[in-house]
Amino acid sequence: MLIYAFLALPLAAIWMAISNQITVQSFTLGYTASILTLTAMQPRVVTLDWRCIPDQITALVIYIVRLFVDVVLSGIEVTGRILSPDMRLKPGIVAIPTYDGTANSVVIALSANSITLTPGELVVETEHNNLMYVHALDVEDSAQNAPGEQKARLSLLYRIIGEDCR
Amino acid sequence: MSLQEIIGIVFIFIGVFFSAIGTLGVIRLPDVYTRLHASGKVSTLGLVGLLAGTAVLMPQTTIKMLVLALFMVITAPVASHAIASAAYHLGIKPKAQRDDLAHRRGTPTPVVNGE
Amino acid sequence: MHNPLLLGPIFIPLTSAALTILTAGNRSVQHLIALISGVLAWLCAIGVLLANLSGGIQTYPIGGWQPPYGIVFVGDLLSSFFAVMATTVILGGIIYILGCKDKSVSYPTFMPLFLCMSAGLSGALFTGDIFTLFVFIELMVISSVIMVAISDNRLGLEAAIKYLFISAMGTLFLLFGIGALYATFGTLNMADIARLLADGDRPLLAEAAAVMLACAFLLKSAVFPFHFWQPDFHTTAPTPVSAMLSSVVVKVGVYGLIRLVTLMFTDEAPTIRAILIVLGVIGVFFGSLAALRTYDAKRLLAYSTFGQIGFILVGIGWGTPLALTAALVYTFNHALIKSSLLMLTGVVSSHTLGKSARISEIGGIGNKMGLTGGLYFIGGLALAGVPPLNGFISKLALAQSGVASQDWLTLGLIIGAGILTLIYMTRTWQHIFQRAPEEGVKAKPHGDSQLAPALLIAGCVFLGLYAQPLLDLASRAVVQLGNPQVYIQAVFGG
Amino acid sequence: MNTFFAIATGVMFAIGVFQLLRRDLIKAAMGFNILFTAVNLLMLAVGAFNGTSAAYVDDANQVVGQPSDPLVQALLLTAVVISFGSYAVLLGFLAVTSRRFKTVDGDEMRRLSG
Amino acid sequence: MSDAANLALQFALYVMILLMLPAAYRVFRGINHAERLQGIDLITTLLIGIIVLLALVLNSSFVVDIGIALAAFSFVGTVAIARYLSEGRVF
Amino acid sequence: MTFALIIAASFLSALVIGLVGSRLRSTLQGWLLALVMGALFLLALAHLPDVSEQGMTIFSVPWVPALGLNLTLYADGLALLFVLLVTSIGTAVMIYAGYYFAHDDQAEAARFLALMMAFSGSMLALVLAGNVFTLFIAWEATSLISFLLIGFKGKKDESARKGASQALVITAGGGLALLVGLLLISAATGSTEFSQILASGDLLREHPWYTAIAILLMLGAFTKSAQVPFHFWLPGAMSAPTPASSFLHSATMVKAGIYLLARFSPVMGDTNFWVTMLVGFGLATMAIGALLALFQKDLKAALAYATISQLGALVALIGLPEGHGIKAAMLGVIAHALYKCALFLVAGGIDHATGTRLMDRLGGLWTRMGGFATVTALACLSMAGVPPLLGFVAKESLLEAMEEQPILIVLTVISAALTVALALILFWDVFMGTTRDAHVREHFHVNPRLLVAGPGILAAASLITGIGIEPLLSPPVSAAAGKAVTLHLLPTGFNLTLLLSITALASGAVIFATRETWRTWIGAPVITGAQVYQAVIGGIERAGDLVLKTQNGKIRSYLLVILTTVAALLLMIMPGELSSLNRLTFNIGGASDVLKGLLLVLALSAALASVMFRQHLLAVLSLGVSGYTIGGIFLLEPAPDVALVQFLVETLATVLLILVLVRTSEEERKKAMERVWSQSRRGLIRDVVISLTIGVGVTIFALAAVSHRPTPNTISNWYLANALPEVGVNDVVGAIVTDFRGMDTIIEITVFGMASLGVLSILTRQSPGRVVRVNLFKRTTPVQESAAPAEPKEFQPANVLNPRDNPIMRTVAALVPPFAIMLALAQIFYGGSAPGDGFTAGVISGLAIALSYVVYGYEETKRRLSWLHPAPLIGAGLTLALANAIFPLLTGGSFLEHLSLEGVSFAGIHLASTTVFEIAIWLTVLGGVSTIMDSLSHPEEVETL
Ligand code: NA
Ligand code: NA
Repeated sequence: MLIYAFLALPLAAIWMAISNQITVQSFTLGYTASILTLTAMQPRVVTLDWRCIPDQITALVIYIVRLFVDVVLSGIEVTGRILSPDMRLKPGIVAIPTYDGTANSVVIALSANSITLTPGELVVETEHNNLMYVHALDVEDSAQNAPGEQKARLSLLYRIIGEDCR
Repeated sequence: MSLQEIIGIVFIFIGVFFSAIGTLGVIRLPDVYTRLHASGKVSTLGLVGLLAGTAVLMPQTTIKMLVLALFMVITAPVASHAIASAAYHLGIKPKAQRDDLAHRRGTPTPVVNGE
Repeated sequence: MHNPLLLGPIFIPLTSAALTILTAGNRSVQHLIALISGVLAWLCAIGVLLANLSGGIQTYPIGGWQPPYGIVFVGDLLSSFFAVMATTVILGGIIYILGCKDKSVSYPTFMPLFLCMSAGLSGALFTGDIFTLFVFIELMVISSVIMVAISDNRLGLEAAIKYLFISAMGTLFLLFGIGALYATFGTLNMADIARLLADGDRPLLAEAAAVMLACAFLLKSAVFPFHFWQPDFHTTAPTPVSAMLSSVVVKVGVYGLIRLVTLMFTDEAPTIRAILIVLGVIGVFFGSLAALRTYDAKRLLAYSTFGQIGFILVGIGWGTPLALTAALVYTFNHALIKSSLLMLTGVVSSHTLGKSARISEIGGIGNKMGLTGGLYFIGGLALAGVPPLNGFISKLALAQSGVASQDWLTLGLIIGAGILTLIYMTRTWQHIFQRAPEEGVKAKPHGDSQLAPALLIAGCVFLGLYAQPLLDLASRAVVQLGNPQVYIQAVFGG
Repeated sequence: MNTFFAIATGVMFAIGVFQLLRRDLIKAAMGFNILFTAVNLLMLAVGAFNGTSAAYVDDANQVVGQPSDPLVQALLLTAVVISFGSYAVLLGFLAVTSRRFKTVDGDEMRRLSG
Repeated sequence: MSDAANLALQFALYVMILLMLPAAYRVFRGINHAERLQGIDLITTLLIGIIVLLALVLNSSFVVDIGIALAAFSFVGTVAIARYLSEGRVF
Repeated sequence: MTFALIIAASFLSALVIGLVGSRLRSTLQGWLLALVMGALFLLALAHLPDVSEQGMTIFSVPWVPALGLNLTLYADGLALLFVLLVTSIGTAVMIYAGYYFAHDDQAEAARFLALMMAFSGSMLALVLAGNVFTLFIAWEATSLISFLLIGFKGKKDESARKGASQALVITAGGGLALLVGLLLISAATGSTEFSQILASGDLLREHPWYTAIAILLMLGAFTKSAQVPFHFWLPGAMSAPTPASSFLHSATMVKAGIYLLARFSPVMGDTNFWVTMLVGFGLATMAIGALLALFQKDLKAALAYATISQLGALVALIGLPEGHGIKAAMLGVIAHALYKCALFLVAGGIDHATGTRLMDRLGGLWTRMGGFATVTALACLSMAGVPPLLGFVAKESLLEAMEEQPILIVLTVISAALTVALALILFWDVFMGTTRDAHVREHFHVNPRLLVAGPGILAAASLITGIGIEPLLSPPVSAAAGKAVTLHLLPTGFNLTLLLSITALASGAVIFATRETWRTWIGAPVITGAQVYQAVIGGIERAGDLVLKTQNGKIRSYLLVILTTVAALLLMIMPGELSSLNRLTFNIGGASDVLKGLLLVLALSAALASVMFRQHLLAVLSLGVSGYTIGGIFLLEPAPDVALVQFLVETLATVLLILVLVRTSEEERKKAMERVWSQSRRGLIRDVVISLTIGVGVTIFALAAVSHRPTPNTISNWYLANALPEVGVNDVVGAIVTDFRGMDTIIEITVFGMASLGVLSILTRQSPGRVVRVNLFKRTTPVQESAAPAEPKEFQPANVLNPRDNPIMRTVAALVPPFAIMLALAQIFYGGSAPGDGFTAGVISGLAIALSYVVYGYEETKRRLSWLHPAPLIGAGLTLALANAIFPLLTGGSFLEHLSLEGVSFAGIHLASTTVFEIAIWLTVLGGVSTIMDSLSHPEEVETL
């Protein structure tokens, strides 16, 4: 599977990191090991389109950066609530449409991931790939904003998986 | 103390601070769903802080720290999701002003009860 | 002398175990491998013994790392004596397995487990390192416990669970002892410990270690009050396993005790020995009385082992060269006798419909089985110490050493208990082989092969008629044991 | 600190023994686990105590500080794995007791007696 | 590393270990299984932090490897227990 | 040498007849053996002149010289007498036996006759033995063969089995006493050979062990020769076929005790103790036996009691001081053998013919069994001591020997009178009058004509020897007595002895005549030895039952006993340790200690919590927390390698424990847990006390260990110094694990592999027939399509509950496992300089695969990971590990030697045997972990070996 040749690259990088050997030899070994591992474990992730790779990588980097930013922001947000005397809670579970019933599972996973890292929100369940039930600390706020945020998130995610190639 | 050490220590204290807040949240917040926000996000943030500080203080571990941080950022929400989902399945009702999930399941909405 | 033959009885079965896992699909191949390994291991053990007789204590430092830093295998006369006994009986067990109709024995994991048990056994005998001893004992325990759990006897599982718990206590004692020894002396090599014990002062902690190790070994050989697991465990085991457990595996504890009192804790030996005599006598009576009244022919033999180990302990307890010689000979002879008796019981119960050895079900089943009955009779007599069989030689040697020790009470007690052995063996023989079966009870025409027990019984007769060499061997071993310095020098100088 | 450590070992042992003596076999199995933890602590107490650094040498074969006793650690590794093996077997057994004996109560599992 | 930095690190380590107490409290005195699982999750996260700090205190970078491994397999544990809670079986 | 040949010939003919006898008619077998016996008799007779008064060793073969165990033969007059006795009686019995079995299966006859011949051999060996152990062996052999012969009909006859067992227990038990006695003798005299022992009379009589030896010898003799109170086995032995009863239980074997006493009497006798004991027991036996005989209805039983009586008389005779009784004893032996054996054989003939041996059913057989009647008449006359039969001579000498002691003489006369009465009863009630039982009358079988030949010879011998073969009898008796003996065969004048004889005859006649009267006056004695024996055996059995009660099946009580013992031991030793604890310090040395303390507190409370929780899951979780905390302590130690393993093992243990919870019925678990909590207060206190005691003991132990720690001297320093130069790794712990003590690791992974195979075996054993054989590289799927009921549910949320449809889970499950496996591979290749090794790699990989199971489900994962055959992986790993260990041997190195390619390294990896080893460990552990998880979760589908 060609995709593994591609996926093996980050794994080889991780290999070099955890083995503390940043050399060509180490990369070779790590890459080989990664290919073998992937072949053995058979993960099914994303499709591959050569033309889209640069865009995919860009989107992925943006996504990861956003992920970290979200961690920081939501951490601070929740901290604020915890430290305030009444914790300003209006908790509840809201359903957020994922817009597209046929969405790729990776998209859902990543969007669920980032929803959960979004300030005050946490995915409880998903339904038929088109609906997510999100626990929110401020249910009104989330009900209002979440669909819009989800739309923006999705466009990024479709870029990552190469379905929305620019 | 060198500048590097100061930056590192600062990061570490930020990390410890958020870890502490996360733990505090787990004690203070009213139900398991709300607490998951604290344990899943705040303490992850705390960990990221600690990792950043370590990367500064011990530069040879930077890549490892990055890998670890990325791993945590990807898996921590999933763990939270798994716990939340399990909790809901166990029949633990959230203290909620609105519960679309209960509604969808045909049970009348909010029962404010975490126990 | 560095002698790679020492590796044989351990690593030939171990390698075969690995290979039999890979060839699990083909039972014949599994059997072939096991048989070859059994023979080779046996030959190696004999080779070590012979080398020992001609060239003194044999050692082998693993990986070339010199003791006390690396693990060293030591084959002195004591351990090679035990190893020859173990490998002989194990070979018998393998031959029995070839003709055994048990379901559990045909299980693909059975052979690897059996071979691992035998490897663990030999390893425990040959290792010169106290921690490695622990590791080998655990290998033995785990393999045997599993074989018992998968036994055709549905209660094997219950026995296995109980044993696992109790054996864990033994493991704890062993680790306690090892820890205390390491804390005191900073080394794990038995010869090294012996050297340091002989040279320096003997802190109380070392004595605590002696007690803990003794407890562990007593538990392994199922001595009162650590015996509770044994009747259950030995009874429910698949026949070939039960034959090994009751004959050679329990002897690891005996071996350990002898090592303990002769090599390492020579100063504390009198106290330990006094305890051994008391426990031995209790065991003799406990085991024999229970054997008289229990409900299962295999269980009877298990209780009998409990009693027979008592005799051996008394021998170790008397501690004179003659008594130790007697204990060694007793150990060897009991191994042959008990394994063959258990196999014969297995042969008979394989002819019952439920593969049961229950007294209520087995009565008269052997009535038509002349050869089996004859073999069982001889075995039973050997166990009871009737001349001219090997059991007589051991009892005679033991009794002579008792007279020499002038410990009249103990001697009287164990001789008196000897009659109990005769009672339960002849009763059982009559019940299985002499009486007619109950109305309507039919024996199955095909059962396990009796080649192995026949060979072992032949061994019993042979060792009765031609007993001198074994006695000589044992007494040479005892002479060697009397001088721990030889052992220490062999480990460090060889 | 050594003293406290030793006491803690004893306490852990007592807890393990108590747990081991419960008639619920699953609890007893946990006691099995605790006992081995306790003995591991003891082994640690025996050897590795005065270390200030891990038993690693640098590429110049130098040790920084006072290393903890590597031999005891190696023994512990073996002991941990072996006791885990026994534990796994025990758990495997317990997994079928329910079906075979219709109980997980040790006191009820006594068809083998006498 | 300077003494002051070391002191600070040790302080941080203290705090992190102390934080495990309330987290453990969640496990022991939790109201339901989900909360206890949450407590365990939190403990693991804290433990990873502690390991990283320890790597600094001991000045041994290889200790962080343990943290990475712990992160990987504790996640498996959390997910497995969560599944057991909701479905009564693991796989 | 001749005597050795005689013994050998007996055994040889036993063997031959046992092998080929079943093809010959039983009468022929009998005649052949009689021929052999007769020949042996003549051979022995021919040697009569050679045997001097002074005995001598005639044959000796060392057997186990170290124990003084030799096969030695020793011949003197005494021995020869018995040899003649055995062979002569044997001749008659063999002839008889052939006819006795004429109507039975030839094979059975052959078996019987072989046993009889083997018995002859043993008995001959017994009397010819010249070494204490030779004697003992022969002694036990006779007991054993007697056991087989008594139980010969045991297939259907339970009383035969019981009687056999009883006889064996008594005689072989006595044999054990004899053994000890013989051991003491040989220890006292320093020899096991008779030639020396018999020359050490003074030494023995003076020896402090004298009494003990005497008692032990007597125990042996009394049991064998059926002396009160051991006499009861003999009547019980009457289930034996008659030829055996007559041969063993009247003529020969029961005389072994007599022989033994006679043999040792020159060196042991003539002391107060000896005389008192033998005469006391002998006379008591004589009287009791004679009395009891009169009450028997069974012909054989009556004969047995008469035998007992006679044996008693013989014992008393041997006991008499200064060898006064020896002559009489020897005569008695012969006389008794001849007439009693004949009577037994007659009894067998009657039994054969009438189908019963009960005298009150017989009578009037004179007409039908004339030959037998004649024989009986002769034998009874001899028994009654009527001249000129040998019995008369014997009784005369008996009375003569006793005549100095009035009490003895009274007892003897009474017994003699009783014997006379018995003789009369035997003859009269069987042959005279009319047959009392109609059935017997009608169902009379005619015996084979020559059946009477055997008893006839014996009865004739009684007559002949009585009348005139004094010259033949004189030498052996003299030899046995140790001095020249004159035999006066017929009354030499009217003396006291004759008077007593006549008195006995007369009173016997009176007793016979009045038998109906006194039988109604006195009932048969109630308490017999047999009842005592039953009581003793019953007592032993009750003791056995008590012992068995301790095996109560409760694992908890077993553990309690063990732990209490250890607690007691610890408390016995450890307080001594307290004195050495002054070295202990209670200081807290720095931050690390405080942290450790905190973690310890946490670990302990978590462990305690696992005790306190009433729900299993909670207990499991707190146990997990405790384990993780312990890992933290290891980390602080600092022992990073151990910490990593601890974390991993604890995770795995928790997962496994949960899998177990899944597989056990919740109901049963709850029930068990409720019982735990409803434990009685007493039980609780007991458990707490035991736990605390052990805790205290372990604490002191640990304190002692801590205070003893040998900081400067451990061998660890060597490892620290040599890990890098010798093995090329930085991780010293790793170096020890893989190289310095690599053997431990091989065994350790074998243990782990076997443990996982064990879990596999025990769980798949539940579904037999599911053994699936796989090729390592090709999968034959055992997975059955589970016919899942496709019930449409109204709402199926995709969540953890059903992770297969949960995209979040699926994606993470795709990402994490490859990452984890890379981590594992790194530990394998770089474990030498970092925590982690093959083991941790294996567990991590296993857990990664577990994640796939959790998320994708079992079946889908199995489809994806088609290469994963867990159980064979274990085999592959172990094979690789062993191959790696063995490989250096092929190149002349050591087993498990560290091999490395010097200077060659790739990506920082030194290519060495260690890496191969780590891979092997990894394979094994990965296989093991997967096997365990597979079998625990899906035992029905798991792929076995
Ligand atoms: Na390692
Ligand atoms: Na390592």
